[in-house]
Amino acid sequence: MKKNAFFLLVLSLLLILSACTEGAAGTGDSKDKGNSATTEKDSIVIAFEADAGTLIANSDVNYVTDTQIRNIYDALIERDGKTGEFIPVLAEEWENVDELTWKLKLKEGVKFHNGADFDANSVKYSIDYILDDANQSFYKSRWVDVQEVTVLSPYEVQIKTAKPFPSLIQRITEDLLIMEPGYVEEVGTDEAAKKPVGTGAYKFVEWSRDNYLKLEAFEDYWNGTPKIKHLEFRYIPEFSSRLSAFLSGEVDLFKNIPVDSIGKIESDGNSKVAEVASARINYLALNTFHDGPMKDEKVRQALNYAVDVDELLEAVLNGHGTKMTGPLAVINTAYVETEGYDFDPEKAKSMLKEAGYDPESLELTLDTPNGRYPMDSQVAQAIAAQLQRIGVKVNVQVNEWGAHLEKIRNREMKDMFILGWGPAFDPQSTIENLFTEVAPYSSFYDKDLEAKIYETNALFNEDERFKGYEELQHSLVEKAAWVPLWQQADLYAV
Amino acid sequence: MLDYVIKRLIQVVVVVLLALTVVFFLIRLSGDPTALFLPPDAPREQIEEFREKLGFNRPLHIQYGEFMVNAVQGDFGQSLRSREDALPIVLDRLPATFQLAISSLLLSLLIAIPLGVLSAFKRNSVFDRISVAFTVLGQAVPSFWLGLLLIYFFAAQLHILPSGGAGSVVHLILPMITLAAYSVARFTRFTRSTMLDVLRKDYIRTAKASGVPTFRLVGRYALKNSLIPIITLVALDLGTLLGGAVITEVVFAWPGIGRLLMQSLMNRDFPIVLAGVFIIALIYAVINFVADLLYAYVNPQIRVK
Amino acid sequence: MLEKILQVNDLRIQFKSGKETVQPIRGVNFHVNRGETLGIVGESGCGKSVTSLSVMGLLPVKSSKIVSGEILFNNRDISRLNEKEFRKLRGNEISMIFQEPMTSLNPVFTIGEQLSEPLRQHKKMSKSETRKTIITVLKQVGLPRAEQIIDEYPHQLSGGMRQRVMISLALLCQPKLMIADEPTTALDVTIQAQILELLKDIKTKNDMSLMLITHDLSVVAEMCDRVVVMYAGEVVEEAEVNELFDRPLHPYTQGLMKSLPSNNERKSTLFSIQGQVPKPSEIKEGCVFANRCPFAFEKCLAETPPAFKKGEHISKCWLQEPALEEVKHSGEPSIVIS
Amino acid sequence: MTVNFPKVPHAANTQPLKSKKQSAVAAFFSNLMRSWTGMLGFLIIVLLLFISIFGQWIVPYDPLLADFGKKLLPPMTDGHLLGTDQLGRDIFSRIILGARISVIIGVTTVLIAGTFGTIVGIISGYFRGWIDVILMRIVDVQLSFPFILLVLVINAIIGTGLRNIIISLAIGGWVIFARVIRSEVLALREKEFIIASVATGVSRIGILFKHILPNLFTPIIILSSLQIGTYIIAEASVSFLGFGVQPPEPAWGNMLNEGKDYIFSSWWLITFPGIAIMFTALGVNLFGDWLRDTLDPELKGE
Amino acid sequence: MESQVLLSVKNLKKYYEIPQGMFKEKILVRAVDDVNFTVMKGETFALVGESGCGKSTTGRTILRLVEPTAGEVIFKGTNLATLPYDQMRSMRKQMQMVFQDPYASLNPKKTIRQILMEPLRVHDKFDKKERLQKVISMLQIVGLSEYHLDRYPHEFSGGQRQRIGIARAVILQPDFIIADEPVSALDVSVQSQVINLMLELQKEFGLTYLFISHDLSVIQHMTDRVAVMYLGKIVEIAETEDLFNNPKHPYTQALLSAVPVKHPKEEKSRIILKGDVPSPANPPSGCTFHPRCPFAMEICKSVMPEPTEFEKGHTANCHLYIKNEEEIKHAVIYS
Repeated sequence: MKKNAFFLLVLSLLLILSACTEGAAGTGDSKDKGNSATTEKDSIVIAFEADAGTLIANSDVNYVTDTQIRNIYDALIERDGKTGEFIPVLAEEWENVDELTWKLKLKEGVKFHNGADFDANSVKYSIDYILDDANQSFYKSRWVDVQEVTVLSPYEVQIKTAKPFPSLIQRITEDLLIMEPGYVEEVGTDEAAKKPVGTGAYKFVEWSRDNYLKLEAFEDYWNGTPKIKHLEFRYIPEFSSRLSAFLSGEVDLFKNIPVDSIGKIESDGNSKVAEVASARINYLALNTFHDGPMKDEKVRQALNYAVDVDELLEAVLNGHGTKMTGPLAVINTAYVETEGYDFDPEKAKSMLKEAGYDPESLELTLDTPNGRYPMDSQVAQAIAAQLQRIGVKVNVQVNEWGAHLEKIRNREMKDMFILGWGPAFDPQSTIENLFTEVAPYSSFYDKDLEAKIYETNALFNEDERFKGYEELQHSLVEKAAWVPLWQQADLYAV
Repeated sequence: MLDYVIKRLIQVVVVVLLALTVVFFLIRLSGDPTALFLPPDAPREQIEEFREKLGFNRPLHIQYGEFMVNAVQGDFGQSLRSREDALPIVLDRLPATFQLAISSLLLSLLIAIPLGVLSAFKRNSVFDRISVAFTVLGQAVPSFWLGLLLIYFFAAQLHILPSGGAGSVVHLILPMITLAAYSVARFTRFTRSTMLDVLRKDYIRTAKASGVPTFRLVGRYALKNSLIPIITLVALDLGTLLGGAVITEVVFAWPGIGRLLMQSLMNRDFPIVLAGVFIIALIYAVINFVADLLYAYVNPQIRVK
Repeated sequence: MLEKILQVNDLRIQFKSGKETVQPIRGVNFHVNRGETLGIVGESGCGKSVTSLSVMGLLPVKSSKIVSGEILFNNRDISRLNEKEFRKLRGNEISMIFQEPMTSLNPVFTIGEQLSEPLRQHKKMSKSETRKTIITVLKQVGLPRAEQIIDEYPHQLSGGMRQRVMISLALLCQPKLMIADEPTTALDVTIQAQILELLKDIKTKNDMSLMLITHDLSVVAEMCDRVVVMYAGEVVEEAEVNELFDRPLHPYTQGLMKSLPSNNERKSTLFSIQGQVPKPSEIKEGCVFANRCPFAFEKCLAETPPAFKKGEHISKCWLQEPALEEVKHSGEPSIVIS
Repeated sequence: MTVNFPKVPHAANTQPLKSKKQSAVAAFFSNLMRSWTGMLGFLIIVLLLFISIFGQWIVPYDPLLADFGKKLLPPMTDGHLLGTDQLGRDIFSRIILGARISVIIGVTTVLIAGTFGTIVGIISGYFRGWIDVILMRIVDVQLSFPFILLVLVINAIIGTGLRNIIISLAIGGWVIFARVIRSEVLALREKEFIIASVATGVSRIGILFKHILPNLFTPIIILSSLQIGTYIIAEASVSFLGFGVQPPEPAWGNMLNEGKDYIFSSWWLITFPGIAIMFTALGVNLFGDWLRDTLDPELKGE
Repeated sequence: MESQVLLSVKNLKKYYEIPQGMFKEKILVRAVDDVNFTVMKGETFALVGESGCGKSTTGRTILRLVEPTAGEVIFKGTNLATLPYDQMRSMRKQMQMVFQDPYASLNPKKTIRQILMEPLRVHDKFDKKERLQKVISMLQIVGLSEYHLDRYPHEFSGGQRQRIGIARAVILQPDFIIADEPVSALDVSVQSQVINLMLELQKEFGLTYLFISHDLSVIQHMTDRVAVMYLGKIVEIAETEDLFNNPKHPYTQALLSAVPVKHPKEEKSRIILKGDVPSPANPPSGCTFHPRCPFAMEICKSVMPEPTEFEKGHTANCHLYIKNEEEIKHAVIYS
């Protein structure tokens, strides 16, 4: 899930873009509309596969919504896309007063689009908005431990939690966007959901459902008026239509390009593909909830030996992705290097035999969504082909995304399934949500490990925590909790 | 006539209510959508709370009763995703869908009726054979494939038309053609066969025997007789065009009701699906009703009674 | 000598269905005199309707063809006119009424709209004049409420009334010749009597010739001046009506008359012609009636008989060959109608 | 018997009677020969059936075998007649095996929808009364949803896959059979030969099975053949939207779904399955039209 | 010959309801309205009238092919109108029907063998071999041969099909056959063959016919007694010769006078009726014939006439013959 600094990304990508158009100027090709080739581009159209669910902040957890409205609203804190470090945005400083109390100091002189001032009230209002049942925020569950938000001074906020909440900053970074209390109160949430007001770089202009969202540069933006004056999101569900819109110059930028189309885009002359590491990881879950061979650690290890991640990355993803060896990605703050399983089909075979399974007669089911992650169903089919090499027959079951998720939630999955998880910056949310009994997303559960996870999560001491996560990572690899695949790469066409 | 209208109206209401009932139960059977809406780390309590709010925890018949009571008042609940009232969201897409459906309907009629009439009149000529081949082919081409091909040629290769989206008339062209392709084929065939049928009728022979020239015979006499069955077919197809343009709307990113429903299905956003189904069933029933009236208007045998 | 308004000479018509061709009309000769009613009588499939359609130029263009012969209307050959030339005749100089009054009127146009069509095509008339003419004609055919009927639709009228409308349609331009193809077959006896009465009446009033096509000998007896009997695509006998009923010459005509119940004693076994009409594809050399004829002899099977003329009485039967006449006179068979 | 009746001589009496079956087959072909469109349709269907029965023995490659080294090869390279797809699978082989899925879907759906729809149509048309009213209301309700949308909704609910797509197509498709068959039955009921059988004393069940059913055979055959094309295209559409037959199954619709992302780089991925669908639908429709024209002159659509 | 009643129809009614929308009353079509007659064993009883007069519906109602609305149909002492369906079914072997349209009344999908076997099979007559023998001999009786057994109806001509239709009706050796316009779809030359066949069969098997027709010359030729129907009611019943020589009801008189002449020289004085037959959905009050009757009186508009009996079972429903006025009016008609 790519949440951070989309705006920054856009800017950096545009540098590439303007270089391109300048290069193309000589050819007299001016199909790029709304852009005279010689001056720097001041408007940009970004194609998205789907509409934002709503334009009000702090409601919809969907990344599509989030990415778009982050241009309108600002967060208090953001995270560096590469290092994973926290960067102050509307909050200048934050500190942990005690286990249950946090204090944030806010930036002064920031204005909302409607001219109102940003202050501590806005922060309180925004957090209270999440907590208020009436607003039915999907974020609420993550914030239930927050007990009270107090305005200390116009630019100081104190947050009290009911129990120790070490990942609060994480929550603030990932979830919280600042709304204008006066405006929302005045027009009501329904209206605010259609015509949003924030402190972000872009002001809302027009939203045509399932068609486009038009934004324009906010003159009084605290970080300086954006160079690009007009920003438009256009919603094109079909990739091929998206691509053709891009190639015909209707769209300047879009995300999630299938790896095999890169060549085509690059050969277009005016375009480039930019790769940005995503905070989402992809993995092959080995379902221990299901009564079957996956309950056996040896089988899980054998599968780790049998799947050649390098080949998958190279052949299916054309190298677009970063291989993972353990439960956490490199970007994760608690990442440590773990001893992985090398590709060794012979060893896999013998381990299966050890576990009492004849590879030739073993038949497994592999569920995959289709089109949710880059090349997901193809990856599944390739994994099936790899396992076939050691004699294991794999039936690939491709699910429509909703059905896939429901199957996982309802614990109806069979042996294996493919899923992605993000953002994978924070060890707590990642490990807790993946490897405990209540969370079905890796469908791996080990009683001892679970106890260890809860124990580590509750630690407040940074070093102890880190150590705890380090141990966990090693044990998870040892127990072959899953087959880690890779950290996704986001591909942008510009 | 009036009680015929009343009777048909009652029928419309019954059909729409039944349609809602069926979809309600189908959707309730399909399980609950919590997985797609709540964040993956949502705890049990929140899931329960969410289900509670959606009413999934109550007995089915009570859910149904409440749903129907609200539905007839136009209240289908809020979209699970955007938390807005479902019905306005659906109604919002209606103009785009109408625009596409009606323009492609007009386009197909504009092509199909003259083509069908001419084909029937010049039966077995080269022209007729070509037009028949064209129509058979037209019915065999899957619309999504045609859409992709059109995008490939006109948008990606020639850059003369936008590949998708809505806004100007230019945006309308490709989806309109895609959607019209099948109807053109269907209407042409139908017009041709109806015309052939009518041209065999005794009264055409009568008109011929009183010296009516061929052009007038076909253009005025036979066409008016053919209109009755054609109207029925067109009405049926308009309904299909309105709701069945799902594929075209998705391929061309057309912000209409079909695409909305498709997405809502994927998202399990059931209030929207229900509201959409309600609107489509209603439109379909109303169109049929209007077609019946039109039919009665064109056909004096019904009108006078 | 009577003026012949219509002469059909050696007409041969071919039909094509798929790859096969059949020739349902094989050398038909007859004529209609000015002012007379000519009856064309025969059983289904004998070609009487095809003949009448050919006179109107209404044969299907693609699947039929006039192979030879001529149709002289007012001494002008109309058999090879093109569509446009034919149109000037149809409804104007020659008009036609059909068997099915229920289906012969267009259900979606009012009576007035349909009746204005021939006037529009053949006469220059203003709207009000057209309307007046139509009302006059409707009254002439005995329709009550002509002023209202003109604005009504066919389905609002009964069968008898519709046939009256059909007749008025045929009358509008005061044609020289009216062809009535089984005009009363679909009607009840009491209505038939009305319509026949009407036809007689308008024929004299309008100084027309009438070509009446029917299968019903009593309609012929009632209406016609002269009769043509057709069998399997040929004219087998032609005579003045009294002559024909008194002295039918052709065995087919004789058989037809004898098999009418009214010409037989109550409850007695009716005379009947054996066998069936040959299909057009089965017709070979020889007399077409030979396979059913009680008097057939070898020559009948071998050679097609020519039309033997005895005054105005024509019969296409070897029995009428003058040489044979001698023999026959002495003995049998002779047919007497009770 | 003392009764003497006129003998009825006619030519046909003396001809020897050909074996009934033989002449029926001969009539079928001589009829077919006369219409080039019917013949074309027939040949396409024969080809399709041949491929779907013997496909697994004539494919040059395993259609499920991924070979990443050979992915996205254009047609006519490396022995791949129609090229390879994004996983390096042979497109020609996949299309050949896809034929079987299309045939299975088309035929099974018609069988299920046809059987069910026919039964409903018969019940409705023959027994009339309240059951007819209820059944026809249901038909009306279903007709108020566009077919494709209904299939999508059902698929979203019951899930995807070959079996489920057949189920949803059948649920979406039976109404048309019910409607047509009902009106046929209604018309048949009033036919004089049915009344004549009642008059001879045939029971109601006898009338239904011995007289009405055999006369429904023709409309059922015609409708079925025309519906198969509709179902094949509908399956492709639904698969295209991701709700139908799921990969790796080589169904044409989902080949198109998978291939559509490559429309700009590898045209052959969407071209050939599209042509296959079109060709199949064309064949089935042509044959269906011909059947209708020959078997049922009253329905004649030409 | 001693006459014995085979069938008597009493107060038979068949009304159809045509719904006219929710708020209007249904239209009641009185297709058969209070019809009474008896058919003697061995005779041919005719129902004659113009299209829509209810003669066919009467025939079908007797056989319960159409359910009667009211009335009794007593056949050999059993009231068919109230008979349970299954018993009615077995009664059918004693009463059969011949239809008007020989094209429509034979199942196009069945061979002649199947068509003729069916009645035997349904009523379980004979064993299988005997059945075939019976079918073949029946075919010969109607002038066809064993050779035709495996042909389909469309391979026959109209006359041959009607023979098959008759064979099907006669094969069970019923006592009673209703023939509904059996010859009106046929050409004259074929018509006579079929009439002959029916007459011969009647002699051969001692059949009783209810002969429904609009063709007066056929009726005159082959029937013993005639009932004339007009708008669902019988207006006159008489022995055939009596009726043709001495028609009483003005409608019968008009009907007979409307028959075209047999010979061009024949002079006929016609009673040309005004207008058309009114719709049975909206029949005129009183005597339903009064709007077209040349002799209509005041009473005719309001009072429905009862049958008046003349000699030898000749009855007519007409006010002209009632009470004292009878002789006066009688004189008027024949002046």
